[in-house]
Amino acid sequence: MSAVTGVLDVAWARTWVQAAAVAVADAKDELTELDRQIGDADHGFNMDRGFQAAAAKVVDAPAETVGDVLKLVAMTLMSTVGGAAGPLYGTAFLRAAKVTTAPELGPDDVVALLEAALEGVVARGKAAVGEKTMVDAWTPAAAAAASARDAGADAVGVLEAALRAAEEGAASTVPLLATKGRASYLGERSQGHLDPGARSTVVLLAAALEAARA
Amino acid sequence: MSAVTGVLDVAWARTWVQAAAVAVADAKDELTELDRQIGDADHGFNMDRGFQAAAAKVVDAPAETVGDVLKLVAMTLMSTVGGAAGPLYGTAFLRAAKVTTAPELGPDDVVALLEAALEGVVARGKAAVGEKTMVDAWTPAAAAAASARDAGADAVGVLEAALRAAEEGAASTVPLLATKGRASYLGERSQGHLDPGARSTVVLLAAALEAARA
Amino acid sequence: MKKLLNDPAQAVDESVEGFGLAHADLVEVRTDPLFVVRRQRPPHGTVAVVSGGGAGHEPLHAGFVGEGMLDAAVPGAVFTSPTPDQVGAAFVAADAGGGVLAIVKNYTGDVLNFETAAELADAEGVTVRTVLVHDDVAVEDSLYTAGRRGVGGTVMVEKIAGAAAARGDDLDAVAALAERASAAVRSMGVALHAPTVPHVGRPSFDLADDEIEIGIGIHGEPGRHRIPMASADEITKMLVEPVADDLGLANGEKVLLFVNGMGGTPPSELYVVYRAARRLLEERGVTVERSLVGSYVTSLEMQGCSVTVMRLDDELTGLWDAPVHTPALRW
Amino acid sequence: MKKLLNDPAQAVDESVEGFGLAHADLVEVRTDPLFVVRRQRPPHGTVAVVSGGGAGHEPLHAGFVGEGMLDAAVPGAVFTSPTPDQVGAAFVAADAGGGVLAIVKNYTGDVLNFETAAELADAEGVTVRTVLVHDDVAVEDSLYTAGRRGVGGTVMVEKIAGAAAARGDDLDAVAALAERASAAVRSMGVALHAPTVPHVGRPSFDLADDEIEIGIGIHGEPGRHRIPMASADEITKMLVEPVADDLGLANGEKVLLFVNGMGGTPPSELYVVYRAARRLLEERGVTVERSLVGSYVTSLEMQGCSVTVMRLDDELTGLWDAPVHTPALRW
Ligand SMILES: Nc1ncnc2c1ncn2[C@@H]1O[C@H](COP(=O)(O)OP(=O)(O)O)[C@@H](O)[C@H]1O
Ligand SMILES: Nc1ncnc2c1ncn2[C@@H]1O[C@H](COP(=O)(O)OP(=O)(O)O)[C@@H](O)[C@H]1O
Ligand SMILES: [Mg+2]
Ligand SMILES: [Mg+2]
Ligand SMILES: [Mg+2]
Ligand SMILES: [Mg+2]
Repeated sequence: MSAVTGVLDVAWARTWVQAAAVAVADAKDELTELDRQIGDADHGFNMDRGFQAAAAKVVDAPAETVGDVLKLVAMTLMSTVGGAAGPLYGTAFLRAAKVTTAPELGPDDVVALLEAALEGVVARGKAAVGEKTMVDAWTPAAAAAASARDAGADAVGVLEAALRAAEEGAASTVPLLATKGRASYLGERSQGHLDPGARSTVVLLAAALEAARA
Repeated sequence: MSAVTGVLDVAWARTWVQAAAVAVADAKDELTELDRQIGDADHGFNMDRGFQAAAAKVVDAPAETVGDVLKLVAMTLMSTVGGAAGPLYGTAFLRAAKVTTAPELGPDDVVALLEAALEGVVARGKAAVGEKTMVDAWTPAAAAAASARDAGADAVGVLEAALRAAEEGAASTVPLLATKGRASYLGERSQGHLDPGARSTVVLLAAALEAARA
Repeated sequence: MKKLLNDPAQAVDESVEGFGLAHADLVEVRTDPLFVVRRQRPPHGTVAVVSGGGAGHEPLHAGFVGEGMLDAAVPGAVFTSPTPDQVGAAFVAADAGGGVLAIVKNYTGDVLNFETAAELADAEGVTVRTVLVHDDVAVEDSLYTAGRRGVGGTVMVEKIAGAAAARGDDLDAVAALAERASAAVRSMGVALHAPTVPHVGRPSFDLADDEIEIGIGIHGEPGRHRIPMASADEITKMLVEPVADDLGLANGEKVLLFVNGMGGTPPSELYVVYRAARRLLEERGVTVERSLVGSYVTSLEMQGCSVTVMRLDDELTGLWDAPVHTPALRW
Repeated sequence: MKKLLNDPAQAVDESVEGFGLAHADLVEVRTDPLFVVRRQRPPHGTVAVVSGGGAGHEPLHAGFVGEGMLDAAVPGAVFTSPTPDQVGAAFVAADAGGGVLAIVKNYTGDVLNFETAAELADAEGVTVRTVLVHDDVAVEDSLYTAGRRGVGGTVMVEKIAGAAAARGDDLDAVAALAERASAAVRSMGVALHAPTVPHVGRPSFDLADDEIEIGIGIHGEPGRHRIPMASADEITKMLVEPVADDLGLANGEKVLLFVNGMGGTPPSELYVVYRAARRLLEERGVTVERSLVGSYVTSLEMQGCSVTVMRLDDELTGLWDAPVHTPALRW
């Protein structure tokens, strides 16, 4: 069962996870270096550990819907990532899984997926926009997705809009002063650096789009 | 009471100790560096601690003879130097003190001083010539002193001969493989380095000669 | 990077395995998921005290598993909070029917993972109460941060809670005492040289040969500011003053003074700092009633130290003095 | 050089002063000359066990002063044997009428200074017997050296002697047991990074980023050979094999395994080495009956470790297990 271009079904979800595992492995050093500057130099390792495990699980686990795949990812991240990112991404994928039970995701479903993920991150981490966390990537991504849907984009178009907004959102964290997470200990010295979790959010969304186009 | 040139009396002995303190301070880094290469990088500090203390003691302690001064030095080295050098030099000065009770040392007395010092080092340390220790400086020094005396040199001439021989003896330690003291742990890696204790022996004898010429 | 390890990815597992072998009389190491639990189970109904966090701080936490302190400890990857399944399994394994007190160092990761783990344990009928340790005064303003970090004071909170549990206090009482200990303890640290996380391979931050980092945490995160190298007395003052000020220590008060090594600093230097810290406290009219000097909350091989002060009252002193028998702390 | 100290020339005095303040319940620090003596004097007629040596190896020796181990310890300057007047004063102060057993690490300086000190004490009517520790198998051929160095095994010899003295053995018996312990113990060490002596200010030897030094001592003296960095398992093998071979350990024998940190190596790494060492011994059919893991015989902040193995018999095991209450070792 391989993914059909432009169709966001369970095959796409599986491909997404594999693509995410490859992309996170490629970004491992970059993420770790970002975290070395304002955190504790483990974000790349945490994410890589989690997504390699998720990719291995997803390969032959039974899954009927996108939601089934995302739930498996959620549970795997929860039990392998640790750190702040583990429960945050774990909850994001768990919430996203709940709203992606359709056989194939349409524009509305993609928006729902992103909004649920964002809600999950906020529910766990209690961060608002501007605190220099992954929320600064997820929030504009979900908003841009909704706008694109309203403007008539298809599911892939919605994803594309989300990715672009996430990229801008991640970039916007550079000048911010962190007030949540480990980077907040640095006070003003946290300014001038890209937030690692915002960057990994971009990597994951890029993998989702790549999988849709594969 | 200041030293009279060429007269090896108690004033000379006092001047010797002061000159030795200055010379050891000057050689402190050199001795430590030699000991860093084949030992534990403390010989310069050990000697400096000892001779600063000895110089301070000798300044106003009552002393009738050269032997009185050397005994004070011996006791001070014993209680301040530590390490291998402390008991070795301490015993050397103690033995030398016993044979230097004349009001003024003649050529015979200088030979006796050096021979007694050598015996003291050997009695404590049980090293023979060729084991890459201070014995390799003291042994030729005592022998050359005796030859110079036999050849009719005066006290200062005897000291001069001893110093030259000590210098050669110290230099002869460079290719040797250490079989006594800390350097022996290095096995063949001890070769190619000057023995720190042999070098400090030269520094002390040079100060004795300098004091005699002052 | 030179470290005594094999595959960095296996370092925690291998280290904990070695720890379990060396201290088999006191602890048992469980794998899949990984945690350390006391070998001698306490009497039924006793409150279990459980802690955990990223590896790299040894002997914290596993070194404190045993009689009179922790019932279980959960190591994560290096400097990375353990996962909820690990922590949840430790909660369930340690519970002796009296419920579990979880002692959590206040880091977003630890808080989130322990929170999720408590939900898991609750689903299995195990009651979990949580007490946060947030003693690091280097994190100055908690309104604009994730709150103060938990550092050296964790040892005190774990010891007090463990002693309360061992004497039979119920979960509410143990939690209340742990909170009191947590409220009474403050710390501040300095780094002379950054640690190197094994899988990263280079120092977590860069310090010049004549620079030190004041207000350092224990995860290789940089501190609050960088200053030129100074004497032990001067550095100690920069640690003790903010701690004593924040505690509001007054003339006549009694404290426990803990000088903690960060992993790469030998005891001789810690005692020089202890001497200076003690003088500074005594100058304030404060009496040092209890002391602890050693490397108990480390940051891999980081060079540096932290100073922890806990305000003592008779009950806290008694609980501190109560017998403890663990691999790393024993009396 | 970055260290937590003030004037390097005062470092030992200040450190010992801090040590005395932190452990005033157990020890008393005497100055002029400097030594550390047990606060609780043993019953009259008990053998006093005294040791000492250069500073920089803390907690050795002062950390072992207390009940069941040392009665006094004498610190010299860093890496420099103490002087005879110091050692002699400690002998006299520690003597409880049963004579003194001096435990001396086999270095020319220590041997000579303790020898002289014994003469001084003898003049005051105090009988001193000396036992040498020379456990370092890195010094391969004792005919061409000052003899094997005393390193990690010193902890075992001091503990055994202290336990024998505490149970009331006379001087001959305590000395005989210390000799037996000394004969039964062997060690070998590795350095990943050299220590820096405070007054020298630069590392005692230079190691490249990918080199380690095998057969290292504890005074910053270089080791026997330099090899490329290797895994913990490989390094441990290079330490355990010569130790086990030299002891001639046979199938079925029982040992104590001591993995010692050199000062700058954190516990997590020591446990990885312990795990490897234990496997190697078990492969030989040797049973590890007792274990010690920690930084007990350090070389300032040197990074590295040593492995010590002591062949056990029932009496040595019993003496090792006997109660001990000192700042650094307690059970
Ligand atoms: N309270 C929070 N809400 C949302 N995201 C957060 C929060 N705290 C931290 N993060 C995100 O987590 C990232 C760090 O993850 P990671 O390095 O894996 O965990 P840790 O900080 O425990 O080492 C940060 O870059 C940030 O994006
Ligand atoms: N057995 C010995 N006999 C004579 N000299 C010795 C002996 N052992 C060591 N030495 C001398 O002592 C010197 C080292 O002194 P020092 O560094 O002060 O002591 P330590 O070796 O204890 O650090 C050596 O260079 C050597 O000349
Ligand atoms: Mg991180
Ligand atoms: Mg030396
Ligand atoms: Mg982390
Ligand atoms: Mg020395």
